[in-house]
Amino acid sequence: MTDEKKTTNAIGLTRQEYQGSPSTLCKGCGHNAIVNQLIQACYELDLRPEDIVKFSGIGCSSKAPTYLLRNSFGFNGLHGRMPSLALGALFADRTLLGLGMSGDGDTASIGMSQFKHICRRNPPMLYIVANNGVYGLTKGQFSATTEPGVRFKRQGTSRYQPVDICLEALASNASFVARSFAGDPKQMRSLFKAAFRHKGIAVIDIISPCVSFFNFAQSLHSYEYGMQHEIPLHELEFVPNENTPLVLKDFEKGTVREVQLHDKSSIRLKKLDKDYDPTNRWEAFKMLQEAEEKRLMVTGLIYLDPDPPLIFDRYNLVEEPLNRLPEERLRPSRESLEALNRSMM
Amino acid sequence: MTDEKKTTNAIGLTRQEYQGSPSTLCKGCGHNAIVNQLIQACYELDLRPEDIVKFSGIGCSSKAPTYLLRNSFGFNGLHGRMPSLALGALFADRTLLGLGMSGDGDTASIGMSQFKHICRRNPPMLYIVANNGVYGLTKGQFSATTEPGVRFKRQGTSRYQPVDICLEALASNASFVARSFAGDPKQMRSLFKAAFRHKGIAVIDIISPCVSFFNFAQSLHSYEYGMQHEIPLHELEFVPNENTPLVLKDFEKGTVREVQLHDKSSIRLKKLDKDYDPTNRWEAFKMLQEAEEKRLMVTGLIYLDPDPPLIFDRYNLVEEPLNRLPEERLRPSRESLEALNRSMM
Amino acid sequence: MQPHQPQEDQKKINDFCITFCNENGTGSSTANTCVMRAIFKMGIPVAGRNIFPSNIKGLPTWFTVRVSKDGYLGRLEKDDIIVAVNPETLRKDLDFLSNNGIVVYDADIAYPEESHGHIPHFAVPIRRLVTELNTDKKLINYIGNMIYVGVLAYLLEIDMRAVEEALVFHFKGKTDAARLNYNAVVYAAEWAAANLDRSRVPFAVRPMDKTRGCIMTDGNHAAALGTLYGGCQFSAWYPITPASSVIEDMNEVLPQLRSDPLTGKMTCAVVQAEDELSAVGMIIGAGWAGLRAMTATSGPGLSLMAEYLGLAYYAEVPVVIWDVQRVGPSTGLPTRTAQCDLLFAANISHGDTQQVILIPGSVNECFDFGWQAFDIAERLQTPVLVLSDLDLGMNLWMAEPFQYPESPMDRGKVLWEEEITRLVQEGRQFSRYKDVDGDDIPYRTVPGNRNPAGVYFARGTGHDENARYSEDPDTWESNLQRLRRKYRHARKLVPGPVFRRGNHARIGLITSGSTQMPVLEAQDVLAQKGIDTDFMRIRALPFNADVIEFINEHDHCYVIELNRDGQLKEMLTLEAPHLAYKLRQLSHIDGMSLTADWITRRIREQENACND
Amino acid sequence: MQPHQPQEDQKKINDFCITFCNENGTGSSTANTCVMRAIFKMGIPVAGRNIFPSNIKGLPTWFTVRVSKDGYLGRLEKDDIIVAVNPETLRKDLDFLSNNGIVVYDADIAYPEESHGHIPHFAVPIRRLVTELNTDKKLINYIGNMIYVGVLAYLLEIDMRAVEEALVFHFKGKTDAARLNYNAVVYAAEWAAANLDRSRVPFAVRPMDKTRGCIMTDGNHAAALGTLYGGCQFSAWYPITPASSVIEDMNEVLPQLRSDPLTGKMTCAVVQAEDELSAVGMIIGAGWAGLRAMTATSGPGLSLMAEYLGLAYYAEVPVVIWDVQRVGPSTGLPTRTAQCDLLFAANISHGDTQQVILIPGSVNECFDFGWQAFDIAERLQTPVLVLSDLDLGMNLWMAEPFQYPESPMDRGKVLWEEEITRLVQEGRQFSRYKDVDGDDIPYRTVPGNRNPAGVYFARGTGHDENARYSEDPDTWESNLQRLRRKYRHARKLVPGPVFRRGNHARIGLITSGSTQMPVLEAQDVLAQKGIDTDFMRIRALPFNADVIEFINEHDHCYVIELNRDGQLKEMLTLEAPHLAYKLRQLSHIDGMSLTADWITRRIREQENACND
Ligand SMILES: Cc1ncc(C[n+]2csc(CCOP(=O)(O)OP(=O)(O)O)c2C)c(N)n1
Ligand SMILES: Cc1ncc(C[n+]2csc(CCOP(=O)(O)OP(=O)(O)O)c2C)c(N)n1
Ligand code: SF4
Ligand code: SF4
Ligand SMILES: [Mg+2]
Ligand SMILES: [Mg+2]
Repeated sequence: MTDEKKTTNAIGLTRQEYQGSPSTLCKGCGHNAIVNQLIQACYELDLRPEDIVKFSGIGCSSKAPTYLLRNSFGFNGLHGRMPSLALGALFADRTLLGLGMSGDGDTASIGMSQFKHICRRNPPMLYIVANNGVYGLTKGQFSATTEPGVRFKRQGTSRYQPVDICLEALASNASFVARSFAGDPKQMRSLFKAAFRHKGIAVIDIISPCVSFFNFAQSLHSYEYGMQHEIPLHELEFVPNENTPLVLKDFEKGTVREVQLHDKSSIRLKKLDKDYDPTNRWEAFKMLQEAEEKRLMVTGLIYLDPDPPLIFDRYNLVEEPLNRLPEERLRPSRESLEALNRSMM
Repeated sequence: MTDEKKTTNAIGLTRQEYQGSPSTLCKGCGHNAIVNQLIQACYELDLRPEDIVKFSGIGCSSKAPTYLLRNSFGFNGLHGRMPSLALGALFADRTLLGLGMSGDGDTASIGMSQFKHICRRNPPMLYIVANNGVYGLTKGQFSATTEPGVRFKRQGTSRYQPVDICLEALASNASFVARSFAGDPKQMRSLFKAAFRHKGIAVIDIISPCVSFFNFAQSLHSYEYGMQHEIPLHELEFVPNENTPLVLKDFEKGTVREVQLHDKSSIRLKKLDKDYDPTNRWEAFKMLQEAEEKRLMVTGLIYLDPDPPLIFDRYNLVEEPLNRLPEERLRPSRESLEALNRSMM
Repeated sequence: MQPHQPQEDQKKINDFCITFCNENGTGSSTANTCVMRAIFKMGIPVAGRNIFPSNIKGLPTWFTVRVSKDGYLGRLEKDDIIVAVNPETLRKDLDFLSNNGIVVYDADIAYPEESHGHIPHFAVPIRRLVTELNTDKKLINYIGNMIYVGVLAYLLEIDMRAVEEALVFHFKGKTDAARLNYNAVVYAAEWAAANLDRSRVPFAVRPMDKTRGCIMTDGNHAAALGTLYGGCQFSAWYPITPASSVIEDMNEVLPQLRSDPLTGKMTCAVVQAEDELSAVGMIIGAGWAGLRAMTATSGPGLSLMAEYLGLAYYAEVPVVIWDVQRVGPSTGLPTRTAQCDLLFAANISHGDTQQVILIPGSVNECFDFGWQAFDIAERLQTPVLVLSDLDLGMNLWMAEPFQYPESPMDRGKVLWEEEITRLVQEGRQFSRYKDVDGDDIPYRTVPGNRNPAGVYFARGTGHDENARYSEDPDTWESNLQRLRRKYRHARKLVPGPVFRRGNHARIGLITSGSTQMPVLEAQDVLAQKGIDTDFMRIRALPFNADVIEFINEHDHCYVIELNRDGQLKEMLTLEAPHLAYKLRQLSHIDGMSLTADWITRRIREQENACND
Repeated sequence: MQPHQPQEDQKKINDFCITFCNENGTGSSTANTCVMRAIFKMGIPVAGRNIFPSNIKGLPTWFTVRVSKDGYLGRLEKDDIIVAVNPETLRKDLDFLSNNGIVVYDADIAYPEESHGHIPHFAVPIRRLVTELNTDKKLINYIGNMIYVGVLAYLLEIDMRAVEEALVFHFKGKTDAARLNYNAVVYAAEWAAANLDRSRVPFAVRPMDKTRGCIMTDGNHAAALGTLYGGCQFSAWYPITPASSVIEDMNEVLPQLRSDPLTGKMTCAVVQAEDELSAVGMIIGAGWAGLRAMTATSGPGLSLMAEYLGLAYYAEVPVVIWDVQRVGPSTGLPTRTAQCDLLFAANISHGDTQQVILIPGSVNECFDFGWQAFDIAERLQTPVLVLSDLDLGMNLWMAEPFQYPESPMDRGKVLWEEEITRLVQEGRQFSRYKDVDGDDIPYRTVPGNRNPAGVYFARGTGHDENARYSEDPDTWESNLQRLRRKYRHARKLVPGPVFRRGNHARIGLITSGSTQMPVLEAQDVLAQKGIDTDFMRIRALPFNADVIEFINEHDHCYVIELNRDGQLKEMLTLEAPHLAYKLRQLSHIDGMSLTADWITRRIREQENACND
């Protein structure tokens, strides 16, 4: 750590320069682990903090954006309504990259609609759901990802099948869908890096234990359960573009599979148990369905469409940042109004 | 038709007694066809209108409930928020059956969240989406089920992958999921009957052409497209319980498959092209994924969980209608308050 | 001679009302608008109003054209000429006929001779004439409508060249279509000349010179143009009557007006959101990030925006919301007009909020407020809600040509990289919520600004001057009080009231928005009846000093508005409770637009009562 | 003798304020409440307030216990005794110490001797004492807190039996836990007796008889119980601070209170919805279908309910909404108290709406309004919004025991099968929205009623007396006017104001809700300073005649409230603009609960200024 202080990345920034204000989350909260790996990923990817804009809703998870990237703009919006805020803001400057941080309540309960619809739109944005299966900030109610049968004294028993964030993202045609575990820093980091380089929305559902209200060994969202039941689909490695030969979806090379991202960087997947092809949406559905039935915490890159149309491509907009256009380019000419007037006479 | 007037069903009602006020929808609107088959299904099932409560949101489709079952209570609520209204009302009297009528805009755009969450809850309710791929009542805007590439002069070009209502219902663990086509009255009727007998929510996505704004031959929601591209998964027949041997999920009997409903009535599926097992959620996902890729209008019973827990089962409520409980059973005793007071001293 | 037969020289010229009684979905609006436009082209002031059901096809709909040599644009309560093509409603329609009104009707409708035989009524064999014209089956409805246009043209002496011009206007490039329709009009007019007795018609038009240089358009179209001339860069919306056409019109003219002169690509994006919660969230994101962002909605949509508008107020994000009002509460009467969202809009969202509100009273103001709203929002860093209404927004109005914005855009206090660098060099720092200039408006930066010293984190939770999270009581209070002061500054930025003085009047007429048209007419009528009044139209909240001064100057004022609870009167009461005793509520709430008659009746009743 | 050393007989008895400075998530509330309850058990009035951050663990939190022989329950601005266990805040905490205050602190914290050496300060070696007790590692925090309880007990002479009772109370059945904690308290008290000089403490408690028969509870708990005793049958909610515990407490007591005497099954369902849009939709569905239905939320949730509450108003559906207010606008200060939603709630939703509002001022009223709200809602067939606040809802209050509802449930005008049959037999028909009784309240039926003649179709669109869809202007207007009249009838149904008269006072103090506590205290203080006042606490909207009469009777009135814009004053102004000149706004908006000192200062300033 003390070493790091002096080390800088390719753009001359120290790891510290990617940090934010000190966390006010509980010690041991999974969300802190996510923040740490986000910091690390940005640092290692040589991202400029000024190129990132942070967004969140409301919840412990949604506080997290203040704990990293103090030199990035950010907006901590309303509960469940972060996606719309992010979408509007990202239109202002297409060179910016969105970093959205949400919770399971924020995304799968109150935020279901905006979450689903932003997946369909594909803005350039990493959308993290810090999923602890519970409402942390309001002190321990069930969320839409709580598994059935859990009993809390002041809530009774949870009653419904949980929402599977990855399945929902898939159903809504998100172009990058992954799951990870706050207890698996290496995998999180690799996924974050790939996600930052992805062209479009990257939804990452991270099982992120709430140590204050729901870290029971038997709960599907606890450290203990994750440590014992996490099944990675593959070993993940993000390979920055400069070092990579251009192997487009070069599938069956021994035990290594490579999926190329639109900017020619790639994700290297090392085969583990059985082979899994993350570009096959259908296989993704199947895997999720099985995982749910067997209560497995399957992690890794679940689905990737490496080159989907970005939302801006659909609106034929000028290339430069909209928010820097001068008046001359925004206000139509006097003559045009005269012509319009004539046409209404 | 004039004959029918005199005929009555087993409970002594004529078909006319299942009707509502005259439709104010456009002539030829698919929604009218849905209404007709609903009337027919209720009539043939000998349902008591007083046992049904109708609900809807806002839209042409949501007006439909007034055109049938004039002797049923109903509530035409808010745009996109019918599910919550229905859910609350159904708690009042567990012997009632909900009939929800919605549109693609009402359900998949503004209503996404409530739609998804009511699927998870499994109230006793038939939830029909009259899906025309467009906003009818507001005169022809894109809905979330419009396919990409459609051009409307005042809207530009539709841009996103459509929401697949059945896929969404499946993902949210709806216990009965079907698709039909307003041009296929027989199939609609069979599905409605089965749905009314289903224990829980039955989501039926019905492609229901809007003749005023979106009935173009090439559009996925037109009569012409449906007539030419509908692919039924099976031939469907609803078999009321009194006539049926108790064959639970008796799958491979030659070309006929029977799926039993909780009340021992059943749905008989006649195998068509290839065999399809509607009790396999995973197969349902696969079929929908394929149908989407190939732009097929696959109709029929897509998924059925014949005996899921009903929402009321989860709340341990008294059996009789809650809204008929007298004061003595609602207001705790004077002694109980004294005890409580003592406990706070 | 029959009692109703007018002498030619007794005809009422350029001063009557035609009502077309149609069924919706039958394409009648082309014909109706064509009649209106033809009269307009003859230089005669006209105002058209569409009264339609919340439904797509098959229900009754009415289109009323008021022809007024005096330029009055309000609705009339009685129809002088009824064009009846809808058999369903004829009997009821006849109830609204004025004393010497006439009826032109489709010969296929059974006319109630017994009861209404004395009224001059002209049967037109529409079906036959259409057949004689060998009309293409698909066009039967449309051409049928042209038949009554031709008949009316003859009966009222509408200049056929004006009709032709109106059709050419309507069909834009498509000369074939215009020709086809025009032929039908001519054919019908000739038939009428041969078969109908025009001398029984007590109304006629004569060319005037009162519409020269004028345009004809609707308020939503004006709002769309004003928005685009205001440099709008981002719009997100969700369809709702009667607001949809604001955005749909933007969609239509965007390619023409807003392709970048340099690259040909768009400089404005219009996104259809999944609902209003999302639409308002998107524009708040965009407004925060430095775009001129707007949405258009109506009551139900506005209700859904409550939570986010509280955030925008508190986080100080400029956005523009057009609320084209319809009749509430709830879904109410979606196709009828009202001014019933004022109170809700003024304090929308929980907690202490005060919103800036603009109320356009004409299509010209819809255009002007279209661009001005952005200037105000960005200057003040706060939402601006523009409250239009269905009557203004969806009906065609004659108007002055739109004026090109007279001032450059005011983008407000936005700092970019260099300004931040300069600040830092001067040893100062950027503080997002600090009142630097003593006007309670802080400076802001927007994402994309690459100067790390200009970065901040926005939120709807308590924050200090540097936008840092804070629960400190004093910090909260001082920030909230600054917002209150900032709102007061808005008085100087928003458009003041418009006056029309009477003759040393001691009575005031106060109104806002589209109701000005009947109120101005009523002012004239009242004056004729010996009741002199001064007129004030309020155009914005917060009120400026002139508003209160006006009340002060008068013995009493009628506050005329389209809502039940006297919402404008309530806002005025809160502003100047000591003058409240002078305010009298005149609420018209049945969904129909207001008439001068209604106002005159009410005021005369009250004034006479007082004089007794 | 040091300057601060009090004589034993100079001690201030039963009249001081202890503030515990903790870190949240350390389990301190058990200890703090135990001190409070022990004093309460000694018969001395107490009021406790928790000041906590919007965060779960690790940030500063304060718990203040006011001990008041006079029974004043408002907050005090200065602390007499600081119990400092949070090193982060000690310096700042010391700023709030009263003139002869003292400090008890954890010996591990470095005490600022240089600056505050003159203040009596007592170091307690918490860690050491805990170790000596051989405390289980998991319990270290909890037992550590008991140490300062013991020390305080010694210093303030708190009866050890009372402490024991408080612990037994807290641990309910768990005698082991109570014993363990009590041992720690005793051990610490003994250590204190041996090591600390109590004579330096200028405060002490002595038994009294002022809490006998009283209970101690919080407003949300009272609301939960009142709701259940009101026969609530359905609740849907979405968690939000500070409203969650209303429902969570219902969840806890449901099995005990609402298992059906006949079947043992539940007679009330509590559904956690996916958000507030859904929660309110569910209760409106349930209310429509004849269930007593309620939700509890706070500002942001209320904003999300706007659209649906407009529907409920217009379709006349009885529901009860508890809004436990926190500081807005927007997310604001979620853990601080305010009364800032009044204006928004009163007219929530677009269009003309008027909502019935109840404002409880004590835990007893939270209970009473809990059941009364249903009676009013069902009688009037309209939503009833109950505006509580964080201070009342989440803090512990001493109170009278809850009174069993004195009247049977009023289920309003609901017709079942037989009544419909009778109607039909009498040749009449059921008309959902018809004013049959001349009180503007129609009859209703509910789904499940199997009499087809009683069926109707509800909607938020225009409807006639028979609930049929209607766009008819007159129908719309007359229905909407009926709703306005119906609202006026509510005056007679809602609880009127509560008065406390002074001595022929010419000044009025007007407030509502929990602020009554400091206001009542201020009334006494002002009286002592020669300023006589009359007190009126408003408990509902619409206001009844007494409210206006009170204003009328006084020269001027201070309207004291926790919001920036004087929202209650604004509502009063609208009600009686002619009296508005008498109203003076006193707004306290920093999120802290109000103090008598603050009020007294403001009023004395103004009154003295006037006297100059
Ligand atoms: C409209 C609205 N409703 C309710 C709340 C209260 N609230 C704050 S955070 C939260 C839940 C957070 O849960 P989750 O998103 O899972 O985040 P976590 O705290 O578990 O990380 C709720 C209900 C709110 N802020 N706004
Ligand atoms: C909150 C709100 N926003 C918008 C509207 C306007 N609106 C009425 S119906 C409708 C769309 C209906 O589309 P769909 O559900 O597909 O029904 P359809 O008319 O096509 O059958 C909209 C946007 C509304 N009533 N309420
Ligand atoms: S309460 Fe749970 S989610 Fe919130 S900070 Fe603590 S551990 Fe994390
Ligand atoms: S507009 Fe379309 S959806 Fe509406 S009634 Fe007509 S055909 Fe049906
Ligand atoms: Mg969570
Ligand atoms: Mg539709």
